[in-house]
Amino acid sequence: MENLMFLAPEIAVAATGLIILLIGVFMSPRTKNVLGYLATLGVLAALVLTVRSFGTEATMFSGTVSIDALSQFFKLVFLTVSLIVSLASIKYTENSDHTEEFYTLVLFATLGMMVVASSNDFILLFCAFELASFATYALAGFEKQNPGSLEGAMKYFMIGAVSSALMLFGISFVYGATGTTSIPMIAENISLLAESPIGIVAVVLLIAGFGFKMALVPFHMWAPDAYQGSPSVVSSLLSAGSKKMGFVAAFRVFILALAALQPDWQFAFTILAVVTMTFGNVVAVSQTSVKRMLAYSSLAQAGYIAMAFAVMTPMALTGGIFYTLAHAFMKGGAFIAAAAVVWMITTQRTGDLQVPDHLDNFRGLGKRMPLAALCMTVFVFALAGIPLTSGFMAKVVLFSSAVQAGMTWLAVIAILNSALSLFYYARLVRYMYFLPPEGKKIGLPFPYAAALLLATAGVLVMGLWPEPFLQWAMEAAKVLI
Amino acid sequence: MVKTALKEFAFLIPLLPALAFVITFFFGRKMSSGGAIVPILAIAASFVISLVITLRLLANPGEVISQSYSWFAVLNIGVLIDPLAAVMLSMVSFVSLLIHIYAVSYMAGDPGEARYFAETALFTAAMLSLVLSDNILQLFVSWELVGLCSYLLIGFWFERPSAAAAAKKAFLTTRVGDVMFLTGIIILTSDLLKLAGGFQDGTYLLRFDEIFSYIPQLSALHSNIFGFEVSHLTIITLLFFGGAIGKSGQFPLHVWLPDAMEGPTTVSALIHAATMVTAGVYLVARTFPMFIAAPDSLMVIAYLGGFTALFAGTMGIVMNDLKRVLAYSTISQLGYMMLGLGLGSAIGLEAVGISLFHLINHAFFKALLFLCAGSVIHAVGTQDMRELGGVRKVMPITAATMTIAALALAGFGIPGTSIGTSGFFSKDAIIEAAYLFGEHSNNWIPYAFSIAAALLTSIYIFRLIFMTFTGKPRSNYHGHESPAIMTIPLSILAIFALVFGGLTKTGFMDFLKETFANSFVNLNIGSLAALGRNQILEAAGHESLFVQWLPMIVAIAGLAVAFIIYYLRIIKLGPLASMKNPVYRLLYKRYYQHEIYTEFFSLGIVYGIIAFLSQVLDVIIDSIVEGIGILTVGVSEELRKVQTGVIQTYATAVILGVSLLIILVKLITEVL
Amino acid sequence: MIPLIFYLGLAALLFSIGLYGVMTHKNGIRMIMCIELMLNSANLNLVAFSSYTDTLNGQVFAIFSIALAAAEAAVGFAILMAIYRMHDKINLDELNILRW
Amino acid sequence: MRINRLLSFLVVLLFTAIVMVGAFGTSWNTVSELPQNPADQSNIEGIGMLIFTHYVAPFEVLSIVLLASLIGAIYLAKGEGNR
Repeated sequence: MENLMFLAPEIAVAATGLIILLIGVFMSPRTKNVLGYLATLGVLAALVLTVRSFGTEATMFSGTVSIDALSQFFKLVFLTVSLIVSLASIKYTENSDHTEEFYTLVLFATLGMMVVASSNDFILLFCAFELASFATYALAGFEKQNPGSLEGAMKYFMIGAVSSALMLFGISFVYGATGTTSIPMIAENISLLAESPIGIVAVVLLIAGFGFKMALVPFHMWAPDAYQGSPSVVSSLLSAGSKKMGFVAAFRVFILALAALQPDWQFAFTILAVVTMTFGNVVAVSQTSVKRMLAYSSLAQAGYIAMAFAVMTPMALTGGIFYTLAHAFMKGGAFIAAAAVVWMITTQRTGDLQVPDHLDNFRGLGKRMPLAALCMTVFVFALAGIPLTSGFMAKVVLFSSAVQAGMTWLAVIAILNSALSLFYYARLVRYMYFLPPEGKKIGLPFPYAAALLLATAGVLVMGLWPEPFLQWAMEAAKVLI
Repeated sequence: MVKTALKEFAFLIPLLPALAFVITFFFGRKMSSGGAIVPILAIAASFVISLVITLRLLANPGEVISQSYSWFAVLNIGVLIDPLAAVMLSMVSFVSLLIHIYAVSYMAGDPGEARYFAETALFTAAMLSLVLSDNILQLFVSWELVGLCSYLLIGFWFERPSAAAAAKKAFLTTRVGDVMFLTGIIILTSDLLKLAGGFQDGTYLLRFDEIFSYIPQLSALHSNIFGFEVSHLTIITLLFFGGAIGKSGQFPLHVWLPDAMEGPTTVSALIHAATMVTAGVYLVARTFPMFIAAPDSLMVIAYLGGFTALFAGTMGIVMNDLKRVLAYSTISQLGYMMLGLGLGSAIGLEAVGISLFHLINHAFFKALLFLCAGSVIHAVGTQDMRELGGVRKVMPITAATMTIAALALAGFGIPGTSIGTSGFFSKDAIIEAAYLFGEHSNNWIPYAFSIAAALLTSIYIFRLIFMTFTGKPRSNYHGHESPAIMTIPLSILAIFALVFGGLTKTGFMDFLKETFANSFVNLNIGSLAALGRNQILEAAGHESLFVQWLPMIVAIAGLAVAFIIYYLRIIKLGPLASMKNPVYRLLYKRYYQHEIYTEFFSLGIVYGIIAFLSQVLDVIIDSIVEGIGILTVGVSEELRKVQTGVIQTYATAVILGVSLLIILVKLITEVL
Repeated sequence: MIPLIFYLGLAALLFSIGLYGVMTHKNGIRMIMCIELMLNSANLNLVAFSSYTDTLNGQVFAIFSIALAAAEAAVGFAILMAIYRMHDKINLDELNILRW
Repeated sequence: MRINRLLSFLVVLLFTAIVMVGAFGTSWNTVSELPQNPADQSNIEGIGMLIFTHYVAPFEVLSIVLLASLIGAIYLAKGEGNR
């Protein structure tokens, strides 16, 4: 009999999802607000269970599930994002008839991500990957009266389906060459794959599959559309959560299973990292929709994290893993702030209603919603890598590792990129504080405020006192090396 | 007992203003005059603590305060107060205190008063934390925070488009320097990690004493760049200096500083004259052992500093805006400080002394100049010197204090004695050091720069004085003397500008020499200099009388030129002149011709060309900065079209990406 | 015995046909059908490898992936239906309000 | 439009060529003879055993996948609130 206590966080999330689904059916729309709090509590419980399980190690279910520092760290990332999102969604789903569907899907998506983090077998990895994908496809199109939301969902779905087919195709070659789907076993039987031309094909097919989730150029094309079209809370989940799922899957598959092919994928990731960060930052400059701008900035951030694969030293992996958590707070929070503005614009009916997240709608936000504007400022400064924020710490560790590994040119490109990124982040801050408001001051609803404060706290704590987080990231990196 | 207590409280120096920031930020609006009293009290307390610490250090220079707390991994946060930090701390907190008091009246009635005091309090906290940080990372963090506050304060009146634009420009330009600084830190960190053999418990890698102890090994690391063997130390120090260029407004990143005058005048005085812009100088001084051990770095600094001093001087002469003249003057004086540091290749540690001495003196008289200008602007309502004139009659105290400041800036004093304004002692020290340097290395360019800049300094500052305070009003303004809360800080600063230099001249230098020669760092400058292939002179003898007098002579010459052009011509116009008088109008037109005529010929065609070239250069740098922005936006506009919005394109991109990636990786891994 | 490479060649061909369909068709339903084709060609690979390496994992994987493909199609068609309700058409190349 | 098709065709051709080259250029480890058990031609039992023992975790996850896509599909396909 397996000790299911190791899976307590997953079970908590799944059970909360099922309970919400079950009791939601019997509730009237007015009382359904409770469901949001219930989901938040469930995620919080899972978060506590995860943090308490730090340090335990186990493999379960005939070696298909592996509980280790890496999986625990990423569970922490996913649960944090899920916590922020479900907290903010309390307002978003207010008075909706479909609260239970929304929360069940959010929780199932989180579950999928968590299982990916601890899966040690391609079959489990693929199933969990798809679980997170399907749940988020539906979430992206959750506003089914909104053409933008549906269009984003459609594009997300189509490219996602193509990518998962590519990934499956790649997995089939890995399986064919090694005769197994288990990650440790693949590492043992890698010799044929490493010597044959099919090896590089399989590697790039897998990169395409994971790169879709990570939104690396050129597998990113769905991302700006889906992030812009989806409800902002879902964009937050996509950008801060499911993107990291791609990273943890890639960490496990490439570093643990395909270590023998390191030159191939290391080089591929180097190209992708450089192209992605440059493309993301350059295109973000000319965006007028804030969510779209954040989407492109999210591309750029994925490019920075992908540097971990390109550099591949323990320090780089630590930096990359640390960055995922840092990015979860700052990008998750930034989308929630955008959600708050969209809410304000649609309820106040002032400003550009066609594109509710237009930059012009952020004019004078510092006066209209001081808390949201302040938090947004913290987030964008963190994204730009201003000191005292988590983004700065993450960048310092990651970029130093590149210099230390002798890839100074990569660090220089990354630093130039982050300098460029300030261009559009500062513009957003200028709109919020230096331009006159077009409307009166309104109060920020409690759920948004709570989610924003949570994310801000995360950004600042990680910036001011990064020691424990770096320790955890280092533990997680040790699993890989 | 008192000793231990004081050490314990050193960390309060930046913390108190930070606390004041929090209080003013949240409650300032509900308090009278924007809650100004909170930061004033906090900074006063910081000042008292710093002053006491400085005095104790003065008595016993070895007793450096050093406290470090683990931050994460091999990094730490901490406090380091040695003589260098102590004088900076006292100066920053003192000037900041005076300016806060002055601002109570200056900012009275402004709707953003509370925001103003909150931001300046935060700025002071960040600046103090910058000065007393004991490791390079904390210094960088404060550095960025200082930059952020500067951005907010330049754009304080953000309703004005010009202020918003200036804030943006300042932010972007200094950012270039910051990126270089950060790159330097990253390279330094990775080198140190390599040398120290990875992470080690108990040592704080980026603390200054750790860094300095690795200097010999660092200088042994070389990289090949474009065929030249360059020491890593040179790369790192030049990148640090890159940061200093941005922050201290050195050529060619000086373009933001004149525009920064869009902020309130108190901000210009506090940030863009006395404190923040000197952070770059402080950075170089703080890491001076690295600089002296790095071949060529100090030479670059000397040339760039000297050139900036001269270049900004030429710009100062042609400006008509009161504050802009002062802005260029600041750039020029910062150039002097950098030059002073750069001369360290010949005079060793004394360079830190003379440079910091000038920094402190400059802080007093430049803050004074700005506050006087602010006083004039506040009372008269214009800052265009062509519309001023005769202000002396309505604002006698301001006129007197400003003249004192001008004398200090131009460096008036009697060589060979201890009579003189404070600017005299420090600037002459730098010019004499430049002379020594010339004699030593047969390279007279820095000396030529410094002498020419001294002449220009004298011309532009007395032009300002004569155009503003003497003669007849050239427009209808209603002036009045400022209230006591403004004039008292002016008078205090004026006293300092007059006597500080003379009183502390010798003591100051000796005190600062202790910085790198005490038990905390314990460095042998001679051997470090040898690493950088710099030869340090033995104690220099007395220079000839002519060398001692030359700076004074050019200063007087400058005064004379300004007097002839801008004072005597007013007398010619006569007391009957008025705008209603047609004769005067004719004369007024003639005056313009006259002005062009005299300016052109008395200053000479050479000057005209230099000034023209300077302005052209300025425009070119400006347009490069703008151009990069425009280019980025253009490329961005084109690239975003890739995103056609059609799913089929997206799928094609994915497949094409996969195919190309396979081919590319295959090719490269085969070839390599 | 048929050589393994025949299966692989067939799978690669089927996969490419599916890809070509996704890249050229405008009709959403056809695109989803093409994606099914791609998934099934991967399944073919898995089953072939399973036989030729004498391990059953591949066939288990194929069964899982068939179930996943069904679920994927369900979600895809549901999104298409919602789009059809709104626009009265399922030509996806005309859906481009989100771009640039 | 025709250009697009041509382009797509070329891209797919490139992709096919690469995969083919990869597949053909590899000497796959294969069993020399397909295992034949004359008594029991079916391997259903083996697959069943694997699914319910070794791969029980993916099986559980799959059940949630089906539930999730069910919820998502029903929600999206329901016609209420149609204009």
